Amino acid sequence: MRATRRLTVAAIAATTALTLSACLANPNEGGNQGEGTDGPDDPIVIGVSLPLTGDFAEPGKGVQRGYEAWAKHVNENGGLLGRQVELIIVDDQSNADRVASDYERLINQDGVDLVFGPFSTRLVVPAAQVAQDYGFLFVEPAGAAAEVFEQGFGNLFYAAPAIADDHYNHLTEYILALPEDELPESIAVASMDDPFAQGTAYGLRDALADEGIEVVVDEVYPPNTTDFSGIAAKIADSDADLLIVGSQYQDGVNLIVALQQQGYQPQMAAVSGAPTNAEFPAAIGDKTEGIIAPTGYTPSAPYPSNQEFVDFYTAEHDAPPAEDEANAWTTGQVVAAAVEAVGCADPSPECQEQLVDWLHENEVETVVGPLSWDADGRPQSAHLIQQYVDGEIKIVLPDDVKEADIIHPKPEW
Amino acid sequence: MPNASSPTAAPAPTRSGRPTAARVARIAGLLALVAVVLLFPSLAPDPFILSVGVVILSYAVLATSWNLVGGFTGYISLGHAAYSGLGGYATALLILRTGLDPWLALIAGGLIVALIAIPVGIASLRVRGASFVIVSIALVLILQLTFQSWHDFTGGSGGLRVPRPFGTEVLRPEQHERFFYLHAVLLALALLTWWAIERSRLGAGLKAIREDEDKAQALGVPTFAYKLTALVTSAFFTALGGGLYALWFGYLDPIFQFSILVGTYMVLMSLLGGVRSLFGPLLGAVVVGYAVEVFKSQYGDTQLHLVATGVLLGLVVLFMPDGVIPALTSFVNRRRRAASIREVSAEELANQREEAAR
Amino acid sequence: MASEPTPELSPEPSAAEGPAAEPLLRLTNIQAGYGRAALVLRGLSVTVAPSSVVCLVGPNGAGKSTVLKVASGMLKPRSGQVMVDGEDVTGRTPQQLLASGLSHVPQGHSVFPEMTVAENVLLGAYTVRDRSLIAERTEFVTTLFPLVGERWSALAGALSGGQQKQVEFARSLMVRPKVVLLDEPSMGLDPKATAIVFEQVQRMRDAGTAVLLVEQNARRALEAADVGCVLDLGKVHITGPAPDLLADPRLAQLYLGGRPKEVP
Amino acid sequence: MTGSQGSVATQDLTKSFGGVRAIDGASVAFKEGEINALIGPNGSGKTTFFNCVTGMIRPDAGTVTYQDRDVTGLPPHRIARSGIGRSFQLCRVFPRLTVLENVLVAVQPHGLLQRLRGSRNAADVGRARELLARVGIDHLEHAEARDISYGQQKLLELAGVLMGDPHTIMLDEPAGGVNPALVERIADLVRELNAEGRTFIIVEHNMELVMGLSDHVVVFDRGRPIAQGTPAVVQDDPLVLEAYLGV
Amino acid sequence: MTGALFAQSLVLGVLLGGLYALLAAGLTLYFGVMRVVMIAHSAFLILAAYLAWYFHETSGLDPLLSLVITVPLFFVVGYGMQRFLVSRLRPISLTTMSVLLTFAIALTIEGLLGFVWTGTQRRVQLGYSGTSIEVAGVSIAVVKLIAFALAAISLGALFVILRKTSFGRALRATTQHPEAARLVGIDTDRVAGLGFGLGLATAAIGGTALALDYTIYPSLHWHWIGPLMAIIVVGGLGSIPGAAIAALLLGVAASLLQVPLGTTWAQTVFYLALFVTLMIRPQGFFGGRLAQRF
Repeated sequence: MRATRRLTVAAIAATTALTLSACLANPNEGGNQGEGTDGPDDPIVIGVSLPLTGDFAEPGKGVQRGYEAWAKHVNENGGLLGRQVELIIVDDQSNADRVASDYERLINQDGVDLVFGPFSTRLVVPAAQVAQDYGFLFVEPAGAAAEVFEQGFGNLFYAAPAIADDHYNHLTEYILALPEDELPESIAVASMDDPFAQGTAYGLRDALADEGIEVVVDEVYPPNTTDFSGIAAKIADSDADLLIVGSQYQDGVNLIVALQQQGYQPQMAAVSGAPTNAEFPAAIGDKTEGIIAPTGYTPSAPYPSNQEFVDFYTAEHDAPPAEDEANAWTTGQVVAAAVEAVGCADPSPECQEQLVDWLHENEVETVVGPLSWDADGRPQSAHLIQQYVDGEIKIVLPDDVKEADIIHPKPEW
Repeated sequence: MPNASSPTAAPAPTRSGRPTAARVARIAGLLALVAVVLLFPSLAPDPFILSVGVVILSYAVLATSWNLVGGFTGYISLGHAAYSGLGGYATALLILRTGLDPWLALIAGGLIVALIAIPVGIASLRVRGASFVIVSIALVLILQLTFQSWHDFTGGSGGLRVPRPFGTEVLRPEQHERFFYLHAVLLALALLTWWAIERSRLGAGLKAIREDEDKAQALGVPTFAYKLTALVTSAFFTALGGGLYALWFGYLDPIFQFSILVGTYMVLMSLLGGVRSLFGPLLGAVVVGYAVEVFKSQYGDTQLHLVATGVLLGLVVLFMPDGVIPALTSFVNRRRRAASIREVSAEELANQREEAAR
Repeated sequence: MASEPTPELSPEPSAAEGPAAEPLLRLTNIQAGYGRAALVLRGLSVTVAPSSVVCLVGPNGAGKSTVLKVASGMLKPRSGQVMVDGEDVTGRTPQQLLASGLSHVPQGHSVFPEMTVAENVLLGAYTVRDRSLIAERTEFVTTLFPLVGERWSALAGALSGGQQKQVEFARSLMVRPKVVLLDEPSMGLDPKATAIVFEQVQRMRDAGTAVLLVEQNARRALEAADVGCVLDLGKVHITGPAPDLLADPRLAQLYLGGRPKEVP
Repeated sequence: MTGSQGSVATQDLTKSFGGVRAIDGASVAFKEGEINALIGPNGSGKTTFFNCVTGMIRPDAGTVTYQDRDVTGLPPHRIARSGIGRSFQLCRVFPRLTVLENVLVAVQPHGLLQRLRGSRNAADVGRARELLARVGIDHLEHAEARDISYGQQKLLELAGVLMGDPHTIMLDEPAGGVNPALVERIADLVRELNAEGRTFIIVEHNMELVMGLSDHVVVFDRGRPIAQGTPAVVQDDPLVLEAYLGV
Repeated sequence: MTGALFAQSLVLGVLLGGLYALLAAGLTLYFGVMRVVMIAHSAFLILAAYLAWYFHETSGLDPLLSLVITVPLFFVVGYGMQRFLVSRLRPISLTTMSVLLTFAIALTIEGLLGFVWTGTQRRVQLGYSGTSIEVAGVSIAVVKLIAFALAAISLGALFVILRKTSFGRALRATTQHPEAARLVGIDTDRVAGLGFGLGLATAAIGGTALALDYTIYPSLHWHWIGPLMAIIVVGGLGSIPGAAIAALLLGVAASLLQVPLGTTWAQTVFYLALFVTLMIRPQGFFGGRLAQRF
């Protein structure tokens, strides 16, 4: 009995394994794989894995909209190298194992010509590894944390103005230029335990701390935190002049509500992440006035291609693009620029290497301004600083692009 | 009661003369399995399929390792991801912090995790059932919390990149192939261990614990030591599985390493295939691993994969808690066997009474 | 009101019925078993007359406890008929059978250990909604089992095995059943407690409740019973007055233990 | 056959559960090589006493010695190894192991290597079959224990205990829930095994069995012995009559 | 730590502990009645919070009013879950298998929530979200006060139901000796089902309370299940007062420890308490006679 049972199990396992390999093989395999043999009518296939479900689903979908809008725009305007662009977007469930497997599949089985990056630092690193191993150019819209650029990826480029640590550079300059009596004396920092959120918040914190401003509260909370009253109590107790929050979205809202519950009134509140979200004013109500946030993008930015992007996107979605959409579009612009310049778009290592080399040496004009990168893929620009003024978020720094004057000190919330 | 008085010819199924045909069949089955594993890399049409093969073998290693404690003792751990995650981190940190050779780091990592499992076992194995499960879940949650926060040591939420054991000259597809075989070797070791324990007195004691712990104790089974042995062995192999996977995958993130879902898969695979059989978890891993891939490609852009996993687990628990194979075989066999024993006992009772009457 | 209307609690059985009247409980040709396994009861029939103690004896596996489970509705028979006081109750649930006048005291300890004796006894009247009736019956059972009244507020789990059995008896009488089914009441009890339990069984009968008793301690049980039934291999083989069975040497040899009766 | 060694003995053994003293300073000595009976009313602490002696429960105070060695507080498996085997009040077997496997569990030698040795080696299996034959259920060796009758399970339990080759065997109500014919069979087995030199300590309510079988009787009441001696002596002890037999 | 901060943290801890107590009471009820470790309790909690949020979104009414719908709904669902799913499990392995079964249910709920409402974090926006009252220098958010009051009332009601009503007696009888309970005429299947329904109804109340002041997202239930499991073990499996006391103590402890240790490490107090309990007193610190055996 036992012997036959084992035999059955073994046999089933064996058969299943065989079927598995047979079934998973792509029926269209080979369709797009021939290098350099793509005719002018074959589309350029671009593979992307995005977190469409799971923890990063919301921004992931924003990125998806941006990519799709870009592809549509390109195709309506004659394509890339005269070829249409086709996106293959797969869902990685916000899971690092999946994202790697996805690029593995896109490159090997779907035979894509190019890849675009996924969303979030946590997914960028494993995905970039796969792209590097296969020699692919890897331009990504969302891995801004400093760690991403310390891994020695030669093929990686971040398609936004600045890495997380530099987001507040303009604000730092502004604060340090304040007259002595208006200079904040103490800082309270709270950040989500996330490389991106921490990067932005700590960039500002460290810059100010270096100038001798005292950090009186420095809190980190796990991404799944829902109760912020304890942190709020601590910050309220410190009564710090400057509040720095590194948030994603909802955690920022929660913390602000909790701070309001505790009656804390800072002179300046710099909150990354949450305030640039379109739903933020609705969530906080009429208490947004004076909240400051860095952003890599604004629909009103004066860069040449931006108006076209905003118009196109708004026509598609009945709403102006947000930062995630813009970063995706930027990614498309960056890759397209390289492809047009080099004149190839195929998975061969030669072509990909040329694309990478070109981006290292050139500047690209995008909707977030002209971008260029260092050897590790760090963009060399700075983020804009926005503030809620009269209930609307407006650019206040730097001076040359500002839409309103910065309010300081911040009104009570 | 038709057979009470007539002599029933219901001889106990004899197994003393080992049926050689079954033995031959078993060896043939095993050889087929080995052949499939050996040939898979050359049959795989592209590196992606090969990488899926690595993932499934990794699942099989984890499920088989899980079964070393779950199958033998009946103590269900939902948090075995703790051990695989620790295995991955231990391996990576040993390489990064001490510069140890990757393969030595892998083994040392496994040993360290086995050591960590000892206090965990001492806390959770003293009481039965529910507390063990609760501790297993808590362990994953607490590790996720600490590994995420402890930036200086673990890389925290920024993740940890694991250095490649092979040089850059080994291309990715070739890496997949090597790791496929490495996983196969580890799987073979885990299976061999299961097989050896199953036949041993230790195994007899463990199975007795699963059935009735007090009774086993009274018969001289050192139950606590045995349970701990099973847990530590299981943690060791799970950690090796986690470490090997980390070396292959090259990146560790606490959220994904210490994930409840990973532990769930181990349970689901083992349960589905059958916790009481050697190849059950392997079969479960192949089925679930494959299902996960297919499901993802079918319904990838929704949260339905969670629903599917949940429903599948629920169905297995409700309708075939012993697994697919046992459920099928016992459906056929149990009737026959149960009936014959009842007859024997009835007959015996009658005989006994006759004797007494004489 | 769920239980049968019994306006008065006179300890006598209904005077109209003579000893030869229609039996209170009649199981006819019962076939029953568990799950897919073979039948345990294979065409069993047994009757319990009013005001009598009927005792089922027989070897292990003969199906004694199964008879009680079928009678109380815990196990549905595959075929056969269960009649209570002339009414066909086959296939009813334990709750419904309780209303028909059958009360079952299971094997082993069955008090609710973390509740007081009072709560235990009152739960016996769970199906009774009439408060005055409950009060009346409480009075009745505490009179019949004085110990229950004495330990009224104690936790049932703190009582000794024999005392717990009495609480169980009192609880089972709260619905004023026609027949009480007792499954091995002396199991695990010491001789002293056993003696008390069998005395209580007879008192229950004297108070007007018929008893169907299953006992492994066959000799002792038959001494307390009016009628004995020898059960083997799922059927009743012999039925007769308990003293006659006790006197039968062949039966003694087969079912009651080989030695003649000698120990107190 | 009272050798120089004593069998199970306790000194001032005490165990309470939530304020209730289940065993109250019990000092008992059982006789080596004899069939000892432990009787007493329900709740007098017999089963707790068994559990304390076999290590299932840790006593609050007092000592347990076996063959003049202190075994107080040792874990059950150590006590089992020192030569005491026991059965349970309500018969307990491993329901989903086969009858043969049930018996083989009891072979748990010292040492890692010994434990990793195959449990189905010829020597162990041979002995297990012998024991099953001895209690008369060898024809059921491949049946799962849950499929055999209660009486057969009782016999199986006994075979399992014997597999550990205990010098002293403690039986908790061996006749409980068992029909008279089987009770006799068990009694015969006990006599046989005793004749081979094994000591028995039996908790039992079946007075017929106790009086007919045992050489030495200890009567428990409220957690301590109130009488001991030969069956005949104990039976006439007024304390025993009052507390236990209810006369 | 300043005195004001200490007082503030203490109050916050008590308020949070109240919510924990209600949820843990539900969990321990299942265990007491059915020997079921209900991993899905917190998933239902999140489901209720989502329903409250959705109710508020679509109707614009106060989310508290959703209780009128969710409490009966959850009661029925709990009843059905016990009768049609849990009762099918083999009694011998009920505890472990129920963990797996309810775990499967939790995954299913999480998946469905994500499917229907996506992974986006949601939060009920109320006029009084940021409002607080100040007592002796301690500000107490109105929403937290409402949540605490809901928890306290439900907990009290639960206690009264179990102790004083005929149903409560039947429930306890079923817990202590199911067979005997059936024999005195208690429909134990029904009672167990109702008990389960009662437990799940507490999840509905807890979820609504949660929705008042917390952000919700589908995978949030994992964040709750760990502390809750720890609480019921520390309190002693099956003991409702034990669970309530442990919940309050641990809630306060976590809140106070957050000041010196930070959020992450303060969370570990629950797990630490769990391990310490199992090492020192596995049956829990407040009753829980059953813990030894299960």
